[in-house]
Amino acid sequence: MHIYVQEEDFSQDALLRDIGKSSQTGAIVSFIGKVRDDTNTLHQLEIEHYPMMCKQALRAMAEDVKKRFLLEDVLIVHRFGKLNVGENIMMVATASSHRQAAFDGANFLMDYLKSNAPFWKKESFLDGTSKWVEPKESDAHAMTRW
Amino acid sequence: MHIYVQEEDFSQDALLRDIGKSSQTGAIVSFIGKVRDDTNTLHQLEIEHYPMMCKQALRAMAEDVKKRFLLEDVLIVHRFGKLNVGENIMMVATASSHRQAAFDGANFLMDYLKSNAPFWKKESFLDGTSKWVEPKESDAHAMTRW
Amino acid sequence: MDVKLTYFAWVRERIGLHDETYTTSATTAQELALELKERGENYSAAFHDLTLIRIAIDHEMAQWSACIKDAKEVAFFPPMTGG
Amino acid sequence: MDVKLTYFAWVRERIGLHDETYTTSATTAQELALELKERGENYSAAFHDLTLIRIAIDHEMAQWSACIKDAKEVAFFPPMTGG
Repeated sequence: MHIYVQEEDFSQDALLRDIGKSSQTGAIVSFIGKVRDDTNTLHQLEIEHYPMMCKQALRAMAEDVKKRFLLEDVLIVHRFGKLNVGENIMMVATASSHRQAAFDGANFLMDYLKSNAPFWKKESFLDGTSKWVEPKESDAHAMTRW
Repeated sequence: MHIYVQEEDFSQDALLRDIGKSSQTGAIVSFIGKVRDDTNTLHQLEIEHYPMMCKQALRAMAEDVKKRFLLEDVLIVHRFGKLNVGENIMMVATASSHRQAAFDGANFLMDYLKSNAPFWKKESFLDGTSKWVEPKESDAHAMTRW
Repeated sequence: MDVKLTYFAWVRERIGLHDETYTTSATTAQELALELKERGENYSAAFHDLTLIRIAIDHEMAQWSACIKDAKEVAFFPPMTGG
Repeated sequence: MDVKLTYFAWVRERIGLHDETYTTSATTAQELALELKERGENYSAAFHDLTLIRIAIDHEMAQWSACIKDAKEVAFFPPMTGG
Protein backbone atom coordinates (compact mmCIF):
# COMPACT_ATOMS: atom_id res chain seq x y z
CA MET A 1 0.00 0.00 0.00
CA HIS A 2 1.32 3.41 -0.99
CA ILE A 3 -0.32 6.59 0.30
CA TYR A 4 1.07 10.05 -0.43
CA VAL A 5 -0.38 13.47 0.37
CA GLN A 6 1.84 16.21 -1.01
CA GLU A 7 2.01 19.69 -2.47
CA GLU A 8 4.47 18.91 -5.28
CA ASP A 9 3.63 17.10 -8.53
CA PHE A 10 4.23 13.36 -8.89
CA SER A 11 5.79 11.14 -11.54
CA GLN A 12 3.45 8.39 -12.70
CA ASP A 13 6.34 6.28 -13.89
CA ALA A 14 8.19 6.41 -10.58
CA LEU A 15 5.02 5.64 -8.61
CA LEU A 16 3.90 2.81 -10.89
CA ARG A 17 7.33 1.21 -10.67
CA ASP A 18 6.61 0.75 -6.96
CA ILE A 19 3.41 -1.19 -7.30
CA GLY A 20 2.70 -4.56 -8.82
CA LYS A 21 6.27 -5.80 -8.60
CA SER A 22 5.15 -9.32 -7.72
CA SER A 23 5.17 -12.00 -10.42
CA GLN A 24 1.44 -12.46 -9.72
CA THR A 25 0.57 -9.00 -11.04
CA GLY A 26 -0.88 -9.16 -14.55
CA ALA A 27 -2.86 -5.90 -14.60
CA ILE A 28 -2.32 -2.36 -13.36
CA VAL A 29 -5.05 0.25 -13.73
CA SER A 30 -4.35 3.86 -12.93
CA PHE A 31 -6.56 6.93 -12.82
CA ILE A 32 -5.17 10.45 -12.99
CA GLY A 33 -7.35 13.46 -12.19
CA LYS A 34 -6.28 16.79 -13.71
CA VAL A 35 -7.37 20.42 -13.34
CA ARG A 36 -9.85 20.93 -16.15
CA ASP A 37 -11.16 24.15 -17.66
CA ASP A 38 -13.91 23.70 -20.25
CA THR A 39 -14.67 27.39 -20.61
CA ASN A 40 -11.28 29.13 -20.41
CA THR A 41 -12.36 31.04 -17.31
CA LEU A 42 -10.40 29.28 -14.57
CA HIS A 43 -7.37 30.91 -13.00
CA GLN A 44 -6.46 28.32 -10.38
CA LEU A 45 -7.77 25.44 -8.35
CA GLU A 46 -6.91 25.54 -4.66
CA ILE A 47 -7.11 22.33 -2.70
CA GLU A 48 -7.52 22.53 1.06
CA HIS A 49 -6.94 19.40 3.09
CA TYR A 50 -7.18 18.12 6.67
CA PRO A 51 -3.58 17.09 7.27
CA MET A 52 -4.18 15.15 10.50
CA MET A 53 -6.92 13.07 8.90
CA CYS A 54 -5.86 12.64 5.25
CA LYS A 55 -3.38 9.83 5.34
CA GLN A 56 -5.34 7.63 7.71
CA ALA A 57 -8.58 8.18 5.77
CA LEU A 58 -6.89 7.33 2.46
CA ARG A 59 -5.15 4.34 3.99
CA ALA A 60 -8.42 2.97 5.38
CA MET A 61 -10.06 3.30 1.93
CA ALA A 62 -7.08 1.66 0.21
CA GLU A 63 -7.18 -1.25 2.66
CA ASP A 64 -10.90 -1.67 2.21
CA VAL A 65 -10.71 -1.71 -1.58
CA LYS A 66 -7.71 -4.06 -1.53
CA LYS A 67 -9.67 -6.62 0.49
CA ARG A 68 -12.92 -6.15 -1.37
CA PHE A 69 -11.43 -6.71 -4.84
CA LEU A 70 -8.62 -9.09 -3.77
CA LEU A 71 -5.98 -6.72 -5.16
CA GLU A 72 -2.23 -7.22 -4.97
CA ASP A 73 -1.53 -3.56 -4.25
CA VAL A 74 -3.14 -0.12 -4.08
CA LEU A 75 -1.64 3.35 -4.48
CA ILE A 76 -3.14 6.78 -3.77
CA VAL A 77 -1.42 10.13 -4.24
CA HIS A 78 -3.34 13.38 -3.68
CA ARG A 79 -1.97 16.90 -3.95
CA PHE A 80 -2.99 20.03 -2.08
CA GLY A 81 -2.30 23.73 -2.58
CA LYS A 82 -2.71 25.92 -5.64
CA LEU A 83 -2.83 24.14 -9.00
CA ASN A 84 -2.98 25.49 -12.54
CA VAL A 85 -5.10 24.19 -15.43
CA GLY A 86 -3.67 20.93 -16.78
CA GLU A 87 -1.82 20.03 -13.59
CA ASN A 88 -2.22 16.63 -11.97
CA ILE A 89 -4.51 16.62 -8.92
CA MET A 90 -4.29 13.02 -7.87
CA MET A 91 -3.77 9.43 -8.95
CA VAL A 92 -4.96 6.04 -7.81
CA ALA A 93 -3.56 2.77 -9.07
CA THR A 94 -4.54 -0.85 -8.49
CA ALA A 95 -2.49 -3.97 -9.17
CA SER A 96 -4.15 -7.34 -9.59
CA SER A 97 -3.63 -10.70 -11.24
CA HIS A 98 -6.71 -10.13 -13.42
CA ARG A 99 -7.83 -7.09 -15.32
CA GLN A 100 -11.46 -6.75 -14.26
CA ALA A 101 -10.59 -6.61 -10.56
CA ALA A 102 -8.02 -3.89 -11.26
CA PHE A 103 -10.57 -1.83 -13.25
CA ASP A 104 -13.36 -2.29 -10.70
CA GLY A 105 -11.07 -1.58 -7.75
CA ALA A 106 -9.80 1.69 -9.21
CA ASN A 107 -13.29 2.79 -10.25
CA PHE A 108 -14.73 2.00 -6.81
CA LEU A 109 -11.83 3.71 -5.06
CA MET A 110 -12.50 6.92 -7.01
CA ASP A 111 -16.19 6.90 -6.03
CA TYR A 112 -15.23 6.21 -2.42
CA LEU A 113 -12.57 8.91 -2.32
CA LYS A 114 -14.74 11.64 -3.89
CA SER A 115 -17.09 11.60 -0.90
CA ASN A 116 -14.79 10.45 1.90
CA ALA A 117 -11.32 11.92 1.51
CA PRO A 118 -10.91 15.19 3.46
CA PHE A 119 -10.09 17.54 0.57
CA TRP A 120 -12.01 20.61 -0.55
CA LYS A 121 -11.61 22.38 -3.89
CA LYS A 122 -11.96 26.11 -4.46
CA GLU A 123 -11.98 27.55 -7.97
CA SER A 124 -10.56 31.03 -8.63
CA PHE A 125 -11.62 32.56 -11.92
CA LEU A 126 -9.86 34.97 -14.25
CA ASP A 127 -12.47 37.66 -13.42
CA GLY A 128 -11.36 37.65 -9.77
CA THR A 129 -14.28 35.72 -8.33
CA SER A 130 -13.97 32.38 -6.59
CA LYS A 131 -16.21 29.62 -5.30
CA TRP A 132 -16.04 26.35 -3.43
CA VAL A 133 -16.74 23.36 -5.64
CA GLU A 134 -20.06 21.72 -4.73
CA PRO A 135 -20.14 17.95 -4.47
CA LYS A 136 -21.93 16.50 -7.48
CA GLU A 137 -25.21 14.73 -6.90
CA SER A 138 -23.79 11.92 -9.03
CA ASP A 139 -20.76 11.55 -6.76
CA ALA A 140 -22.89 11.14 -3.65
CA HIS A 141 -24.92 8.40 -5.35
CA ALA A 142 -22.01 6.73 -7.13
CA MET A 143 -21.26 4.47 -4.18
CA THR A 144 -24.68 2.83 -4.44
CA ARG A 145 -23.49 1.18 -7.70
CA TRP A 146 -21.26 -1.22 -5.81
CA MET B 1 -4.85 8.95 -31.30
CA HIS B 2 -1.57 7.19 -30.56
CA ILE B 3 -0.94 3.65 -31.78
CA TYR B 4 2.38 1.87 -31.28
CA VAL B 5 3.37 -1.71 -32.05
CA GLN B 6 6.92 -2.37 -30.98
CA GLU B 7 9.40 -4.90 -29.66
CA GLU B 8 11.05 -2.65 -27.06
CA ASP B 9 9.57 -1.67 -23.68
CA PHE B 10 7.69 1.61 -23.27
CA SER B 11 7.73 4.40 -20.68
CA GLN B 12 4.29 5.09 -19.24
CA ASP B 13 5.29 8.59 -18.25
CA ALA B 14 6.48 9.56 -21.71
CA LEU B 15 3.38 8.08 -23.36
CA LEU B 16 0.93 9.63 -20.89
CA ARG B 17 2.52 13.04 -21.36
CA ASP B 18 1.37 12.82 -24.98
CA ILE B 19 -2.30 12.30 -24.29
CA GLY B 20 -4.84 14.51 -22.59
CA LYS B 21 -2.90 17.71 -23.09
CA SER B 22 -6.08 19.69 -23.74
CA SER B 23 -7.52 21.86 -20.96
CA GLN B 24 -10.74 19.85 -21.32
CA THR B 25 -9.11 16.67 -20.05
CA GLY B 26 -9.99 15.97 -16.43
CA ALA B 27 -9.44 12.22 -16.31
CA ILE B 28 -6.89 9.79 -17.71
CA VAL B 29 -7.31 6.05 -17.17
CA SER B 30 -4.56 3.68 -18.14
CA PHE B 31 -4.32 -0.09 -18.15
CA ILE B 32 -1.01 -1.94 -18.23
CA GLY B 33 -0.84 -5.67 -18.90
CA LYS B 34 2.23 -7.53 -17.61
CA VAL B 35 3.65 -11.02 -17.97
CA ARG B 36 2.34 -12.91 -14.95
CA ASP B 37 3.51 -16.17 -13.43
CA ASP B 38 1.37 -17.48 -10.58
CA THR B 39 3.15 -20.79 -10.26
CA ASN B 40 6.84 -20.00 -10.85
CA THR B 41 6.94 -22.29 -13.86
CA LEU B 42 7.07 -19.77 -16.71
CA HIS B 43 10.29 -19.17 -18.62
CA GLN B 44 9.11 -16.67 -21.24
CA LEU B 45 6.09 -15.35 -23.06
CA GLU B 46 6.48 -15.02 -26.81
CA ILE B 47 4.10 -12.73 -28.64
CA GLU B 48 3.58 -13.30 -32.35
CA HIS B 49 1.86 -10.57 -34.34
CA TYR B 50 0.55 -9.87 -37.84
CA PRO B 51 2.61 -6.80 -38.74
CA MET B 52 0.62 -5.80 -41.83
CA MET B 53 -2.66 -5.86 -39.92
CA CYS B 54 -1.80 -4.72 -36.37
CA LYS B 55 -1.69 -0.98 -36.62
CA GLN B 56 -4.80 -0.61 -38.73
CA ALA B 57 -6.77 -3.01 -36.52
CA LEU B 58 -5.70 -1.16 -33.35
CA ARG B 59 -6.40 2.21 -34.95
CA ALA B 60 -9.91 1.13 -35.96
CA MET B 61 -10.64 -0.03 -32.39
CA ALA B 62 -9.24 3.19 -30.91
CA GLU B 63 -11.38 5.29 -33.26
CA ASP B 64 -14.47 3.28 -32.44
CA VAL B 65 -13.99 3.56 -28.68
CA LYS B 66 -13.20 7.28 -28.93
CA LYS B 67 -16.51 7.95 -30.69
CA ARG B 68 -18.53 5.59 -28.56
CA PHE B 69 -17.43 7.08 -25.21
CA LEU B 70 -16.86 10.66 -26.46
CA LEU B 71 -13.21 10.54 -25.40
CA GLU B 72 -10.66 13.29 -25.92
CA ASP B 73 -7.88 10.89 -26.80
CA VAL B 74 -6.95 7.21 -26.93
CA LEU B 75 -3.57 5.49 -26.79
CA ILE B 76 -2.63 1.85 -27.46
CA VAL B 77 0.85 0.38 -27.27
CA HIS B 78 1.40 -3.36 -27.74
CA ARG B 79 4.71 -5.20 -27.71
CA PHE B 80 5.74 -8.34 -29.58
CA GLY B 81 8.67 -10.74 -29.25
CA LYS B 82 10.03 -12.61 -26.23
CA LEU B 83 9.10 -11.19 -22.83
CA ASN B 84 10.17 -12.19 -19.34
CA VAL B 85 7.99 -12.43 -16.22
CA GLY B 86 7.14 -8.97 -14.91
CA GLU B 87 7.71 -7.20 -18.22
CA ASN B 88 5.08 -4.88 -19.71
CA ILE B 89 3.05 -6.44 -22.52
CA MET B 90 0.83 -3.53 -23.47
CA MET B 91 -0.95 -0.40 -22.34
CA VAL B 92 -4.12 1.42 -23.26
CA ALA B 93 -5.00 4.89 -22.03
CA THR B 94 -8.11 7.04 -22.40
CA ALA B 95 -8.43 10.78 -21.81
CA SER B 96 -11.80 12.34 -21.11
CA SER B 97 -13.37 15.32 -19.40
CA HIS B 98 -15.18 13.00 -16.97
CA ARG B 99 -13.95 10.01 -15.10
CA GLN B 100 -16.61 7.40 -15.84
CA ALA B 101 -16.21 7.72 -19.62
CA ALA B 102 -12.45 7.28 -19.22
CA PHE B 103 -12.93 4.14 -17.08
CA ASP B 104 -15.59 2.64 -19.35
CA GLY B 105 -13.65 3.45 -22.52
CA ALA B 106 -10.46 1.77 -21.28
CA ASN B 107 -12.35 -1.25 -19.97
CA PHE B 108 -14.27 -1.68 -23.24
CA LEU B 109 -11.12 -1.22 -25.29
CA MET B 110 -9.42 -4.05 -23.39
CA ASP B 111 -12.37 -6.42 -24.03
CA TYR B 112 -12.37 -5.41 -27.69
CA LEU B 113 -8.64 -5.82 -28.12
CA LYS B 114 -8.43 -9.24 -26.45
CA SER B 115 -10.54 -10.83 -29.20
CA ASN B 116 -9.76 -8.58 -32.17
CA ALA B 117 -6.12 -7.51 -32.14
CA PRO B 118 -3.90 -9.84 -34.21
CA PHE B 119 -1.52 -11.04 -31.48
CA TRP B 120 -0.94 -14.58 -30.26
CA LYS B 121 0.79 -15.59 -27.04
CA LYS B 122 2.93 -18.66 -26.55
CA GLU B 123 4.15 -19.66 -23.09
CA SER B 124 7.52 -21.43 -22.68
CA PHE B 125 7.98 -23.17 -19.34
CA LEU B 126 11.08 -23.84 -17.28
CA ASP B 127 10.70 -27.60 -17.92
CA GLY B 128 11.24 -27.03 -21.65
CA THR B 129 7.61 -27.43 -22.76
CA SER B 130 5.58 -24.71 -24.42
CA LYS B 131 1.99 -24.04 -25.42
CA TRP B 132 -0.14 -21.47 -27.21
CA VAL B 133 -2.36 -19.52 -24.85
CA GLU B 134 -6.03 -20.39 -25.39
CA PRO B 135 -8.51 -17.52 -25.54
CA LYS B 136 -10.51 -17.42 -22.32
CA GLU B 137 -14.21 -18.16 -22.55
CA SER B 138 -14.73 -15.01 -20.48
CA ASP B 139 -12.83 -12.87 -23.01
CA ALA B 140 -15.01 -14.02 -25.89
CA HIS B 141 -18.14 -13.13 -23.94
CA ALA B 142 -16.83 -9.92 -22.38
CA MET B 143 -17.95 -7.80 -25.33
CA THR B 144 -21.58 -8.70 -24.68
CA ARG B 145 -21.43 -6.56 -21.52
CA TRP B 146 -21.38 -3.36 -23.56
CA MET C 1 -14.12 19.73 28.97
CA ASP C 2 -11.58 21.32 26.63
CA VAL C 3 -11.81 20.26 22.99
CA LYS C 4 -9.91 21.39 19.92
CA LEU C 5 -12.25 22.59 17.17
CA THR C 6 -11.04 22.66 13.55
CA TYR C 7 -12.80 24.17 10.56
CA PHE C 8 -12.32 23.67 6.81
CA ALA C 9 -13.38 25.29 3.52
CA TRP C 10 -16.33 27.70 3.80
CA VAL C 11 -16.96 26.74 7.43
CA ARG C 12 -13.45 28.02 8.20
CA GLU C 13 -13.97 31.13 6.07
CA ARG C 14 -17.28 32.05 7.70
CA ILE C 15 -15.96 31.58 11.24
CA GLY C 16 -12.66 33.23 10.40
CA LEU C 17 -10.54 30.67 12.27
CA HIS C 18 -8.61 27.51 11.34
CA ASP C 19 -8.94 26.09 14.83
CA GLU C 20 -9.50 27.00 18.46
CA THR C 21 -9.64 25.37 21.88
CA TYR C 22 -13.12 25.50 23.37
CA THR C 23 -14.59 24.52 26.72
CA THR C 24 -17.96 22.79 26.58
CA SER C 25 -20.25 20.52 28.52
CA ALA C 26 -22.06 19.33 25.35
CA THR C 27 -22.28 15.55 25.07
CA THR C 28 -23.01 15.12 21.34
CA ALA C 29 -21.63 16.78 18.21
CA GLN C 30 -25.04 18.27 17.55
CA GLU C 31 -25.28 19.87 21.01
CA LEU C 32 -21.81 21.30 20.47
CA ALA C 33 -22.76 22.80 17.08
CA LEU C 34 -25.93 24.37 18.48
CA GLU C 35 -23.87 25.88 21.30
CA LEU C 36 -21.31 27.28 18.82
CA LYS C 37 -24.08 28.75 16.66
CA GLU C 38 -24.93 31.15 19.51
CA ARG C 39 -21.41 32.56 19.79
CA GLY C 40 -21.85 35.35 17.24
CA GLU C 41 -22.71 36.21 13.67
CA ASN C 42 -19.74 34.38 12.14
CA TYR C 43 -20.68 31.15 13.95
CA SER C 44 -24.37 31.47 13.15
CA ALA C 45 -23.48 32.02 9.47
CA ALA C 46 -21.38 28.86 9.52
CA PHE C 47 -23.83 26.68 11.44
CA HIS C 48 -27.19 27.98 10.19
CA ASP C 49 -27.95 24.70 8.37
CA LEU C 50 -26.35 21.62 9.90
CA THR C 51 -27.41 19.41 6.97
CA LEU C 52 -24.72 21.19 4.94
CA ILE C 53 -21.98 20.26 7.39
CA ARG C 54 -20.05 17.04 7.97
CA ILE C 55 -18.01 16.23 11.08
CA ALA C 56 -15.05 14.18 12.16
CA ILE C 57 -14.24 13.27 15.74
CA ASP C 58 -10.56 12.58 16.38
CA HIS C 59 -9.99 12.31 12.61
CA GLU C 60 -12.79 9.81 11.99
CA MET C 61 -16.02 10.67 10.18
CA ALA C 62 -18.93 10.72 12.65
CA GLN C 63 -22.69 11.31 12.91
CA TRP C 64 -24.24 14.36 14.59
CA SER C 65 -25.52 12.08 17.34
CA ALA C 66 -21.98 10.86 18.16
CA CYS C 67 -20.73 11.28 21.71
CA ILE C 68 -17.92 13.81 22.12
CA LYS C 69 -17.25 13.11 25.80
CA ASP C 70 -13.73 11.77 25.24
CA ALA C 71 -13.01 13.68 22.05
CA LYS C 72 -9.76 15.59 21.71
CA GLU C 73 -10.62 17.17 18.36
CA VAL C 74 -13.88 17.86 16.55
CA ALA C 75 -13.74 19.06 12.93
CA PHE C 76 -16.53 20.77 10.97
CA PHE C 77 -16.51 21.00 7.17
CA PRO C 78 -18.68 20.91 4.03
CA PRO C 79 -19.07 17.66 2.08
CA MET C 80 -15.70 16.63 0.69
CA THR C 81 -14.77 17.29 -2.91
CA GLY C 82 -11.49 15.44 -3.34
CA GLY C 83 -10.43 13.28 -6.23
CA MET D 1 -5.66 -16.47 -59.47
CA ASP D 2 -2.51 -15.98 -57.37
CA VAL D 3 -3.04 -15.14 -53.71
CA LYS D 4 -0.61 -14.66 -50.84
CA LEU D 5 -1.41 -16.96 -47.92
CA THR D 6 -0.11 -16.11 -44.44
CA TYR D 7 -0.26 -18.30 -41.35
CA PHE D 8 0.13 -17.45 -37.67
CA ALA D 9 0.64 -19.22 -34.33
CA TRP D 10 -0.10 -22.98 -34.39
CA VAL D 11 -1.52 -22.78 -37.93
CA ARG D 12 1.91 -21.58 -39.06
CA GLU D 13 3.67 -24.23 -36.97
CA ARG D 14 1.58 -27.11 -38.32
CA ILE D 15 1.97 -26.04 -41.93
CA GLY D 16 5.62 -25.20 -41.45
CA LEU D 17 5.48 -21.93 -43.44
CA HIS D 18 5.02 -18.24 -42.60
CA ASP D 19 3.56 -17.49 -46.00
CA GLU D 20 3.41 -18.68 -49.58
CA THR D 21 1.96 -17.66 -52.93
CA TYR D 22 -0.74 -20.05 -54.09
CA THR D 23 -2.78 -20.39 -57.29
CA THR D 24 -6.43 -21.17 -56.77
CA SER D 25 -9.83 -20.96 -58.42
CA ALA D 26 -11.68 -21.04 -55.09
CA THR D 27 -14.24 -18.26 -54.70
CA THR D 28 -14.75 -18.24 -50.92
CA ALA D 29 -12.35 -18.50 -47.98
CA GLN D 30 -13.98 -21.80 -47.01
CA GLU D 31 -13.45 -23.31 -50.47
CA LEU D 32 -9.83 -22.19 -50.30
CA ALA D 33 -9.31 -23.82 -46.89
CA LEU D 34 -10.87 -27.10 -48.02
CA GLU D 35 -8.58 -27.07 -51.03
CA LEU D 36 -5.52 -26.42 -48.87
CA LYS D 37 -6.52 -29.23 -46.49
CA GLU D 38 -5.90 -31.76 -49.31
CA ARG D 39 -2.32 -30.62 -49.94
CA GLY D 40 -0.68 -32.96 -47.44
CA GLU D 41 -0.46 -34.01 -43.82
CA ASN D 42 0.80 -30.65 -42.56
CA TYR D 43 -2.15 -28.83 -44.16
CA SER D 44 -4.71 -31.38 -43.04
CA ALA D 45 -3.37 -31.08 -39.46
CA ALA D 46 -3.76 -27.30 -39.64
CA PHE D 47 -7.20 -27.25 -41.25
CA HIS D 48 -8.83 -30.33 -39.73
CA ASP D 49 -11.33 -28.21 -37.76
CA LEU D 50 -12.20 -24.89 -39.37
CA THR D 51 -14.15 -23.73 -36.29
CA LEU D 52 -10.78 -23.32 -34.55
CA ILE D 53 -9.47 -20.95 -37.23
CA ARG D 54 -10.10 -17.27 -37.90
CA ILE D 55 -9.34 -15.49 -41.16
CA ALA D 56 -8.47 -12.04 -42.45
CA ILE D 57 -8.74 -10.97 -46.08
CA ASP D 58 -6.41 -8.13 -47.05
CA HIS D 59 -5.83 -7.37 -43.33
CA GLU D 60 -9.51 -7.21 -42.37
CA MET D 61 -11.26 -9.88 -40.31
CA ALA D 62 -13.69 -11.87 -42.50
CA GLN D 63 -16.20 -14.74 -42.44
CA TRP D 64 -15.60 -18.14 -44.04
CA SER D 65 -18.25 -17.30 -46.59
CA ALA D 66 -16.40 -14.16 -47.72
CA CYS D 67 -15.49 -13.83 -51.38
CA ILE D 68 -11.75 -14.02 -52.12
CA LYS D 69 -12.01 -13.22 -55.83
CA ASP D 70 -10.12 -9.90 -55.58
CA ALA D 71 -8.07 -10.76 -52.49
CA LYS D 72 -4.33 -10.15 -52.52
CA GLU D 73 -3.69 -11.78 -49.12
CA VAL D 74 -5.61 -14.31 -47.04
CA ALA D 75 -4.43 -15.01 -43.47
CA PHE D 76 -5.32 -18.03 -41.33
CA PHE D 77 -4.81 -18.06 -37.56
CA PRO D 78 -6.26 -19.23 -34.22
CA PRO D 79 -8.47 -16.89 -32.15
CA MET D 80 -6.41 -13.90 -31.07
CA THR D 81 -4.96 -13.69 -27.57
CA GLY D 82 -3.58 -10.16 -27.37
CA GLY D 83 -3.87 -7.72 -24.51
